[in-house]
This record gives sequence, C-alpha cells and structure tokens, in this order.
Amino acid sequence: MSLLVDIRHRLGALDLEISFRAPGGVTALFGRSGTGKTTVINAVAGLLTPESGRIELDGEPVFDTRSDLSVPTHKRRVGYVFQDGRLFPHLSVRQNLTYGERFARAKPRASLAEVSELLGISDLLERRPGGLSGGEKQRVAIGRALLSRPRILLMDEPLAALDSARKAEILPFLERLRDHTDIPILYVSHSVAEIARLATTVVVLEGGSVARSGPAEHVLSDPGMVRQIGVRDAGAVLPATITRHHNDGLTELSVSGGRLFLPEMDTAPGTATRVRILAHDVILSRALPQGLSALNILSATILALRDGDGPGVIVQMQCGEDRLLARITRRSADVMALQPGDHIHAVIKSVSIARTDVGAG
Amino acid sequence: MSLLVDIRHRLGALDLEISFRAPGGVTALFGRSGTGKTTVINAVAGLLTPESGRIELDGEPVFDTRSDLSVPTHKRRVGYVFQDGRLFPHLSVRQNLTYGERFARAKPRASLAEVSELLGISDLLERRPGGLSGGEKQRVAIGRALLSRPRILLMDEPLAALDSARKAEILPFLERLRDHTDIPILYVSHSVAEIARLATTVVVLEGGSVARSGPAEHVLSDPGMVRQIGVRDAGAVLPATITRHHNDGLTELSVSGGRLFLPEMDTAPGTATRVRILAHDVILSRALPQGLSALNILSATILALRDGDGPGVIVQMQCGEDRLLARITRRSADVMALQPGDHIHAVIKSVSIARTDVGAG
Amino acid sequence: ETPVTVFAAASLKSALDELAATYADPVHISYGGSSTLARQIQHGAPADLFISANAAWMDVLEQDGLIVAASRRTLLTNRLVLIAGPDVDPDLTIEPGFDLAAALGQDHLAMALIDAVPAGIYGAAALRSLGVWEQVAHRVAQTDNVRAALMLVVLGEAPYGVVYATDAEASPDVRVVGMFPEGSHPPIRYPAAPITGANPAPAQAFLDFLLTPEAGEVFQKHGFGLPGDGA
Amino acid sequence: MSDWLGPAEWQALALSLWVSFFATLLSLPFGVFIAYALARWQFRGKHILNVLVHLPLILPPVVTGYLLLLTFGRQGAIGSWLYDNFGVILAFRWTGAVLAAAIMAFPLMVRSLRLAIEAVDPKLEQAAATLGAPRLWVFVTVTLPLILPGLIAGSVLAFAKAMGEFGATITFVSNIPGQTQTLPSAIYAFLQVPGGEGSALRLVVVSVVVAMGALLASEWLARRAVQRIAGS
Amino acid sequence: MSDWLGPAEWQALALSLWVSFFATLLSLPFGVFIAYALARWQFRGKHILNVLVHLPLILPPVVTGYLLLLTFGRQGAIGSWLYDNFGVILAFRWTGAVLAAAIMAFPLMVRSLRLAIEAVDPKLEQAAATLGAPRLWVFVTVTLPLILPGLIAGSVLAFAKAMGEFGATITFVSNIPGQTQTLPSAIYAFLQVPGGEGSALRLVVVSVVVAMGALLASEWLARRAVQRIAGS
Ligand SMILES: Nc1ncnc2c1ncn2[C@@H]1O[C@H](COP(=O)(O)OP(=O)(O)OP(=O)(O)O)[C@@H](O)[C@H]1O
Ligand SMILES: Nc1ncnc2c1ncn2[C@@H]1O[C@H](COP(=O)(O)OP(=O)(O)OP(=O)(O)O)[C@@H](O)[C@H]1O
Ligand code: MOO
Ligand SMILES: [Mg+2]
Ligand SMILES: [Mg+2]
Repeated sequence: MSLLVDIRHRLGALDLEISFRAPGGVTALFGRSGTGKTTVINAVAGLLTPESGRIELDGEPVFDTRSDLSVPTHKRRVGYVFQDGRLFPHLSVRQNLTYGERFARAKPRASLAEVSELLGISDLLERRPGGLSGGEKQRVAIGRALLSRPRILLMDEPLAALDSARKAEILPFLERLRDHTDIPILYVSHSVAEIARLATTVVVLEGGSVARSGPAEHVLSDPGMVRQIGVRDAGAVLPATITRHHNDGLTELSVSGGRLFLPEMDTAPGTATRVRILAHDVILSRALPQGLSALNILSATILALRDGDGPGVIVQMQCGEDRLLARITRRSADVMALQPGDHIHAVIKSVSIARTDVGAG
Repeated sequence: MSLLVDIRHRLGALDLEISFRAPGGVTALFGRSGTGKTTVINAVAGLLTPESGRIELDGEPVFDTRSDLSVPTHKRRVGYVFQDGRLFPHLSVRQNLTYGERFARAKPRASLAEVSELLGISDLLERRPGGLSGGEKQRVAIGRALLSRPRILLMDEPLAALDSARKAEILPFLERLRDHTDIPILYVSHSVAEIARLATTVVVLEGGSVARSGPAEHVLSDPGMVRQIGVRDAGAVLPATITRHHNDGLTELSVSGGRLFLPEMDTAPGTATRVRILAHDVILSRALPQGLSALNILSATILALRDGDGPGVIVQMQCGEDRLLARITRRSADVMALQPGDHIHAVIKSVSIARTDVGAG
Repeated sequence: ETPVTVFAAASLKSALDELAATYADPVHISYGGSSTLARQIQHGAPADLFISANAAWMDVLEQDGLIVAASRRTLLTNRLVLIAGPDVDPDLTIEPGFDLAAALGQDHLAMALIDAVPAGIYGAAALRSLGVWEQVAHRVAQTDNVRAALMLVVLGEAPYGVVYATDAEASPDVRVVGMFPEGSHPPIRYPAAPITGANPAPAQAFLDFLLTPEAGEVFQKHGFGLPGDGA
Repeated sequence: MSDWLGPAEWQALALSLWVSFFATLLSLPFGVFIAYALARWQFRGKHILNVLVHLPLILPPVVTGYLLLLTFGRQGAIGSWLYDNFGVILAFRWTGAVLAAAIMAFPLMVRSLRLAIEAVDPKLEQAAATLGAPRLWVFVTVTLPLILPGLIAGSVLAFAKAMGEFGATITFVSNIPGQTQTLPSAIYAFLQVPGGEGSALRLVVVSVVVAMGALLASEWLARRAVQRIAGS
Repeated sequence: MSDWLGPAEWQALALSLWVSFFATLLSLPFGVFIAYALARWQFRGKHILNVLVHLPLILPPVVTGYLLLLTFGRQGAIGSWLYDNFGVILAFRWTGAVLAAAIMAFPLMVRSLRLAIEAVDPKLEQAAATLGAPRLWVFVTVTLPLILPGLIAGSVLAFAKAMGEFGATITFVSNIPGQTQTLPSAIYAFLQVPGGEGSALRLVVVSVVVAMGALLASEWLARRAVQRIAGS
C-alpha cells in the first residue's frame, strides 16, 4: 500500500511542483495556508487535474500525462474526508454510511456494524446529519469513506472545524484506524500536536514544493524545522514501549534513554508507542535534581545549540538512541556554560506530556 | 460605563436565567458550547428579546419587561463584532468603516484615520472585503463597530475562525482598544489564553446561569474553576510590574512574591501588567533548586491540595499576595509529602510563560 | 350515429349550440376566429364542416381544394349596426356625412381590428362610404374580436361601437342607434362548406339541416339574416 | 357543485387538469436536463439555448401556437415525421394540447429548476464521486433529492401556467369539446356569447381555485421537503 | 432595416419598447416590496397575497384584461376614482398598456426578487442595525445592493414578458395605432388576414431579437454585479 505523487501545476501566482512517496500508515501534509496541501489531495482524488505529472496508487497509475491517463474520481477508490464533512443532508446516517457500498469492488474489510462500533456512531444510524454535533458528523464522514473500501484515505483538516473537546473525541478513532486497518492515510493538518500523534511520515510543503519529508520522528525532531513548525510546537518524538501500569494512575514507559511516567494509558504493557516532548517543557540541569515534583528526568548529551529569534536557544541532545530538544533562555545557557558534548539532565514534568501527544505506532 | 444584565429566557430545552453586572474594561463571557453566551450578547444588542428581565447600558435601561421597554437595535448604540465578520461585501473597506458614522450621536472619539492606523488597515481602505484575509476582515469589523461610537462593544468569539498566526495579529489591537479607549467590552471566547490576556472581569456561564463571576485574576486562579476551564488551561494570573529590560533580550518583572524573567516585552519599565502561569508549567521543589536552566523560582506556601480526575493533584499556593497553582502527579505529592502550610519553591521556565499571556491591565 | 365536427366562427356560438342540441346526431363544434380555424383546416384539422364569418378565408380554402366547392353555400347574412352604451343618449341618424365625430367628442368608437377582423373591415368600409371615416379614424379603438368591441360599449368605456346586428340583438345593455345601409359595405355573408375527404355524408347532412326553414327561424331569432332575404 | 357546472364544463375542467398534469410530467425530465446544463455546464450555444427556452415567454402565445402548427402539424417537419414513423398525431388532439401547455410552461419550470440546481453545493456531488458513484447515479441520489423543493415549486408553477394557457393551445389544437376544449378555451367561447360573462366567471373561479390549491400544496410540500433535508 | 419595417411597424416597435420599459420600471418598487414581504415577514393573508400575485400567470390573459377593464376602466372602481381625483385615464391610453403589461409580468418579477431576497443573509442586515441604521436605510444600503443580480434578472424577464403581452393589453386598452398598438397586436392582426404570415414573421423576428438582446444584457449585467460583490 503506497502512494506516489509527482505533479506540476500552476495555480494563480503559485507554481506547484510536488513530488513525494507515501508508504503505508499516516502521511501528514504539513505547511502554511496556501502552500498547496488541498491542491495535492484534490489531485490524488481526481477532483483537480494537474498540468503534468504522475500519480500512482499501489503502484497502479491513476494519473499520467505521458500516457494521457486520468482515471475519473469515482473509479479511483479514494476515501476523501473533507474538512466540512459533506454528509448528504437528505439521507440518514445509515444511508450515508452505505452510500459507497454498492460501488466497492469487494466486501468492505469491516462491516457497517463494526465500523459504527469503532467510531461510536452505532446509536446514530437512523438520524439525519442535520441533528448531529460537529464531532459526530466528522466521525460519520470517516465511516462513510471507510465503508467505500478505499485504497487510500484522504483527510483534509478533518478536525480543524471542531473545538478541542470534539478533537479529543475523534483522535482516538483515527489512531485505531491507523492501527487496525492497513489503509494508508494522507492527512492534512495545521496542528503539530495532531500530526505528532498520528503521522508515520511527514511531508512539509513550502511555497508549492516539498521542503522536507521523512519519518515523523525525524522531521518533527529536526531543529532545522523549528521555523516551519513554530517555536511553541517544536519538540521531539520518541519511540517508547509501555512497561507497566502503576496503581496510582501512572503508566511507566521505557525510551532508549531511560524511563518515563505518564498519566494512565489504556494500552497493554509491551505495546510500542511514541511520546512527544515539547522543547519548552524541558528544563536542563547539570546536577541530578533532587526533591523536585517532576518525575521524569533523562540523562543526555548536548549535540548542538542553536540561537532562535528571541532570547531563546534550542538545545539538541542525544538521549539514548533518540534526539531530544530543549528550549531555554540564552541567559541560562550562558550561566550554565552549556557546550556540545556536555552531559546534562533533562527534567520533564510528567503531566506536561500531553495525552494527545501519545500514540501507538 | 457599565452594563447590567438580568434576564430570563427559554430556548428549546435550555432555561436561561442570567444576571451579572459588567464594570468597565473587558468582561469575558466564558462557558461551554450551548450555555447561552451568544444569546446574552444578542439580548444586549436587541437582536433577541428575552421573555423577561432588564438590561441597562450606562445606567439607562434599554430593555425592561416591567415598563414594557425594548429599544430597537439601531438605537441601542452597541458595536457588535460578529464571529463571522459580516462585512458588507458590496462596500469598500472605507465604506464599511464609515457605515455607522452618520448615525453616531457625536463625532467618534477617534477618526477614521486614527482607527485605521490603530488597527493596521490604513492600506486596505479602497479594497473590498472579498479580497481580505481572515485577520484583516476581523480588524475591519472591529474598526467598523468602533467608528459607530458605541456605548459598548460586543464581541462574540471574534477570533475563533482564525488560525493562530491571525489571532496573534489581532490580540494586540484588542489590548490597545482596552487600554486606549474607555468603551466597555463584552467578550465571548472559548479560549482561556485569550480571556486571561484580555479580560478584567470574567463571567462563567454553566447550563444557562452564571456559575461564577468576578475579577479575572480571582476567577482564573480559583482552583474550583479547574473543571470549567479545563486541566490544561488552569493557571494563575498575577499582577506584575515591569522593572527592567536586560540586554540579553529578557525583561524583568516584579510580582508580589518575587521577580520573574520573560522574553523581551516592548512596554516601558514601571508599567503595570499581568502574567499568567499555567498550573502544569510549575514544578515544585522542597529545596531551592540549583543549576537549573529555569530562571524563575518563587517561594510559596501551600494552601490546599485538590485531587483531580486523573493521577494529578492541583496545589494551591500563596505567593506574596498572590495565589499560584501547580499541577503535579499524586505520586510526586506523596513522595514529597506535601501538606498545607509547607514552604515550597515553585520552578517556572521563563519561556513557558507565553507572550500571549501577558497584557497590560 | 357518426359525430360531426364543425369548425365555426365564434360569433355563431349561441345559435349553433341551440341547433346542435336539437340535432339527432352528436355534433362537436369548435368555435374560434375564422382565420384561426381556416389555418387549422389548412394544416389538416379534423373538421367535417366549416362555417366562416369571412368569405375571404373560405375562398382561400376553396383555392387550396380543401372544401367541397360544389357544396359551398351562403348560410347566413348579417348586418352592421352602430350601437350606443347604456348611459348615452344618441341623437344620430346614420346617413352620408353624419356627425359621428361630434358625438364621440374625446371618446372612442369601439370596433374590431379594421384591417384584420371581418366586422372591423366591413365597419371601416361602411364609414368610408358614408364619408365619416376621416373624422373618426383616430378615435377608433380596435379589439381583437367583435365581442370585445361590444363589451367596451356595454361597460361604458366607449360610448359608441360598430358591431353585427346579431351582437346588438343579444345584448340588452346597448341601444342600436341605427343600421348601416346595405350598400355602404360589401355584403356580410357566412359561407359554409364540407371539408374535402373528411366525413362528407354526415357533414352534408348537418349542413342540410342548418339550411332547413326550422333552422332558419332559430338563426333569425338570434338576429341573423338568411340569404334568401334579399341580401 | 355538480349542478353548478354543466357536463361540457366538467369535461373542460377534467381535460384541463389532465392536460396540465401531463404537460408538467412531460416537461419535467427535459426541464431538469436543460436546467442542469444551463446551471452547471459551459458549452457553445448556451446563450442561444437560454433564449430558446425563454422564447414562449417572449412571443405572443398565438405566435407560439402558429409555430407549433407549422412544426408539429401533420404537414410540419416534425409532425409528419412523427406520423410517418410512429403514427403519432399531435395537432388537434389532447396530446397536442399537452405539448402546447408544456412548451408555454417550460421557461417557468426551467428557471425554477436552474435556481434550485445552482443552490446545490457541487462539493456534495464531488463527495459522492469519491465514494465511487458514477455521474448519473450522483445526480439521481444526491442532486435530485436536494432540488426537490425547487422541483416541486417549478412543477406547480408550470401546472398553474398550463391550466391558464389559451392562445397557443387554441391556435395549435383548436377548441373541440371533449377533445381539446380546455377551461380557458371554454372561458373564451363563453366570452363570445352575449350574456356569457356569468358562465365565464364561474369557470374563472374554478380555475383560480384549482391553481390556488396547487400553489398552496406546493408551498406546503416544499416546506416539508426542506424540513426533511434540515433533519430532525 | 428601416426599409424592412413600415412606419406603422416602427411605431408599434417603439411603443412596445416604451410600454415594456415603463411597465418594468413601474412594477419594480411594488415587486420589491411584495417580494420582501413574502420572503421575510409572517403575516395573515400571506398565502392569499401569494396567490393574488400569481393570478395573472394562472388566468387566461383575456380574463385578466377583462378584470382590468372592470377595475381600472373609466366606470371601474379604481378607474373612476383615479379619474375623479387625479384626472388619470388608463383605458385606451399607452398608460393602460403599461398597466396591463406590468400586471402580467408581475408574477415573474416577484418570483425572481423573492428568491434573491431569500438568499440575502439576514445577519448582514442585523449587522447594519447594530451600527445604528434604521430599517429603511438598511434596506436601501445593504439589501438592495445585494439583490441587484436578482433584480436585474427579474426586471429583464418582466421586460421580455411585457414585450410579448397581447391578450390582456388588447382587451384592456384595445388597439389604437400610435397609442396602444404594440408589436404583438400588429402580429396578431397580420395573422388574421390570408397571406399575412410573412409580415407577422418579420415582426416576430424583431421581437425575438429585442428580447434576446435584453436577456443577454441581463446575464452580463448580473455577472458583473456578482463579480462586484465578490470583490477584487
Ligand atoms: N482556482 C484558483 N485560482 C487561483 N488560485 C488558486 C485557486 N485555487 C487555489 N488557489 C491558490 O493556490 C494556492 C494553494 O491552495 P490550496 O487550497 O492547495 O492551499 P492549502 O495548502 O490547502 O491552504 P489551506 O491551509 O489554507 O487550506 C493558494 O495560494 C490559493 O490561493
Ligand atoms: N432558536 C432556537 N430554538 C431552540 N433552541 C435554541 C435556539 N437558538 C439557540 N438555541 C439553544 O440555546 C442554547 C444556547 O445557545 P447560544 O447560541 O446562546 O449558546 P452559546 O453559549 O453561544 O454556544 P456556542 O459556544 O456554541 O456559540 C443552545 O443549546 C442552543 O441549542
Ligand atoms: O366571427 Mo369573427 O371571425 O370572430 O369576427
Ligand atoms: Mg486547504
Ligand atoms: Mg455562540
């Protein structure tokens, strides 16, 4: 299961030239407003015909200007979850969900009942979209796309219109989707938190072309990406394994550089997962700190210090096999005389690792 | 300049019974979706007629069921900034801005030129709303409301539709408005960060009635409000005074409990301001920590510990004359054997105090 | 019994309806303007018998070979009258040069279209031959059929009108000022003829019935003249 | 009320209802197709098509009737072709009255439908395409249900117009009782008779009542369709 | 082309243009008011008003003309009142032709306007009220400019319909060359005489060309108005 995009297209003042390969899992398209994310997704869906290039789904070309091929949308078998839901207002939830069924080449991998269960919409089947909350609508849209047995799921800011409570409601479903089906997902979002939680691959667009692409861990932990990602969202993503659930509500995880405590997770011990540690949530200490309320302290070696725009400095560290980022003031860096190669302790408040930043992967 | 609202109204399943008094400055209406915030604002504007009650602007009643009074909207002189802008699409920006001018009882306090300058829209005057970005639109909407010389500004989630870059663009204008005009503002928002930055008074609505109201510092720092505000947004707001700008880009402030360092602020020394310290950004330490990259350490006395839903505990502290909140794990609280009355050090990363959380007031 | 389909000028409706009701076989009568009906017959309308208020259109059909020319008869004649409305006190005698213009004053003379509808054509001819046309031409209000002209007078919108004697006869609300002299306009004739190739026998039978003296009495009752009357 | 109208008048009423109903039904698929083309497609001759559709509105009805006679009469290009190939005769039949009424009501129907179609968000149609539905299926299952209120309004308007159509009908199919004599033709015939105004008025009242019922029913149906879409 | 039409025909054309123009202009304010009431207000008798507006569409035109004569004729209730109080005479005048054309075109205009008004977001009108603008001012400065495309479309449709109106006009104001002889009356007259078809066809072509021009102009104007609103 993979996607290849290699297209050129002119849109108003913007010259798009976009080329990337998405392996399985969730590939996030990330970039500022107007960099061409929706355009790429529409090209994959066949709703927009690029001027030239080639798009392959599972190795099978669906668009190729050299052989003058452009498979019409309804034959591409893409499941598109639009930002605005686009449920059919005149059909019940059940009818919306089964709309694509008759065109699916094979039986859907999961039945209507299973998908409704997965998405928590079993009780809504006989209602009409008009009466649903924003979060419910979006879950129905996801179920509808899934049940058409697509070869790929395209999601264009599926959560952007929702408030944070609704987002929190849907994110787990997207994780289950990623983990329990083998459908690749192309996911557009402005939210680093969402991407960190979901994406296996990140493609960063800038001004109509691909600025950087690669595994999520690498791209998001790259200090060179701080500008694109934004100072407050910069951070590192570390692979982790769940070791144990403690009965005071904490879950213990092991990362290559040590162990971490997180608020209770409902995943079984032994499960591989990822944690995200924001650069500004990390405090550095030369000595091993004592008597602090922070539970998580990792040992690390400084790799590099980079000045930011303001009074801050980004400190990149090696922590076990992983990279860690910290954002501290220039003054602290000077007072502590931090140098590449120094050994250091990274203090991380357990509760500052957001629940939404943890995902299986 | 003040507003009195005391209304009862039935809306579908919701029984509204809302009564509060807003002094000058910014009064924030805060509450979940569907608690009646828009309804209140519409009642003040005269776009909705409550079943009974009384609304006064500046001591003058504009609605009163006992005397059967309901001043029509266009005579109430409220400036309403709608969530969706609602600029007149067929008029230029200049025509939009001056639309209310002919009805203003007196010359606007500020001229078109001054307001445009304040809002940074002087260069857009001859354009039509269709071509403006979301942030520009919203600023024009604010200018339009201002120039109609209203007795009060009503703002219903004026920033909700904007991405964070646009929000950051507009917030300073709202602050200037609050600080440089004497028009009271009734402000609806879901965002605690926005409210903390702007509000002088906070009115918390819950299920159709006022759950809590009072000065922003008190309401937002109240550990009892953690549930309404949300765990990740809970924190304390402290009055502060700017003491000094250091040449490494840090600004020093004094709070009643000590001093704090923040990334450079462009406000003159001596200015009174407010800082917000999120509960989850505070680490507690028995001993005065040494060699940490965190610059801000305040001494405090524990007032109370409250259990949350998860493995967290909210620790309320007295810090000088102010209250401070910290959110730590139950486990840490136990290990450190925290008790009310204990002296403690609160470690706060300077960079974790967001720029948007600082405002003059 | 074979139903007969008759295409007849609309002005014949009251008389023909009465006669058809007494006829043994069913008769379907389609009433309309003579021009409309004639043109429809040209385009193959399922008419068996055509009764026109207008010889010109019957001539056209005869040239086209659409009627059984040998069976063409003049069924009826009619006269033109000058009528006055209910509130008008007419002091006029129809004679050459009579002062219709003065009687009209600023008001209108109601007539059917003077270039297109037979009643209008005849009326204009009569007024011309009496030498009054020039004075009244600009005060003529023309309607699309003669009934509408009558209605204008009935409603008092126009004080005077030129209509068929039959129309005036049937309308209690108008006063007949006078009849136009026979020679002042071409004779008004209602030709009738079976349509070629249609249903000649029943059509002929019905035409024969209309030509009987009993039928003639009915027509006369409605104000028509019979060709024998010296027209 | 059965005493109030004579048998010929009942017949005219029944025929008018019948003809108007069929005219509406007949023009509906064409109307939907042309309205869709005008609303959604760009093609050469679009303006011409638009004017052509509006023509019956612009021309005096008699002219439209005459043109119909020339085209669909038994000697007319299409009329003779229809007769030779299918044995179909339109002129002077109730079928012809249906055609005349349909043509006259067509511009009204197309305008209503066009506006309704323009109001349907093409994004919903795109969404259906991504689910694998071919164009025609999308049209039937998404577009059509969504334009239902406009379709009802347009149909009833066309029906009302058809009930009142006179000039084109009498010119094209004449005024043969029981065959082509519709309510308006009967009204016309009464107006030709001295003292027929009363009878004409009776028929006018009947047609107003029918059209009024249709309009009210349509408003009600359209509201229901809107509510159904808005959802409970 | 001046050879192609005779002087009387030129006169009929000029009069038709004039009458249609005035009919459109005259009905516009009423149309806007009634369309606004139907679109935005709830009141008793709304359904009746709606049916009343549609009546000229439903009734055979001759009947409408007859009713006009009864009401606005010199003996009619309103007609005599107009004459006694203002010296205004409609019967047999071009002014009457304007009235007839306006009434016949009215339903089409109101429908277009009503849809346009329903499409205006009441929130914009509310926004104007919060800025201190009284209702009428809001209507003139906000609603009206926003319905401009619909207003243009409705006006041109009404104009086209007025150009083709015959039955009601000739019944109400008859046919007085130079005063009330419009293009459709001239066409009708030609069709009554054997061999007049050619001349009738010439006039039909003229009226189609005029209406076509008006329709094309309206599509262009409406597009411009929409673009103006969308903004540069
Ligand atoms: N039809 C069009 N004509 C001209 N320019 C267009 C058109 N459609 C899109 N654009 C421009 O192309 C660029 C890319 O648009 P696109 O919608 O793909 O951006 P995006 O990355 O999805 O942005 P966002 O995050 O705001 O959704 C934008 O600058 C947009 O203004
Ligand atoms: N016309 C109406 N009929 C019935 N219920 C209504 C109506 N308008 C609003 N409501 C209900 O009244 C409640 C209050 O609505 P209101 O818009 O004031 O909420 P809000 O606090 O502004 O919410 P949000 O944060 O989502 O904007 C909601 O539950 C809403 O569903
Ligand atoms: O009988 Mo006519 O042909 O209507 O004047
Ligand atoms: Mg996009
Ligand atoms: Mg609201």
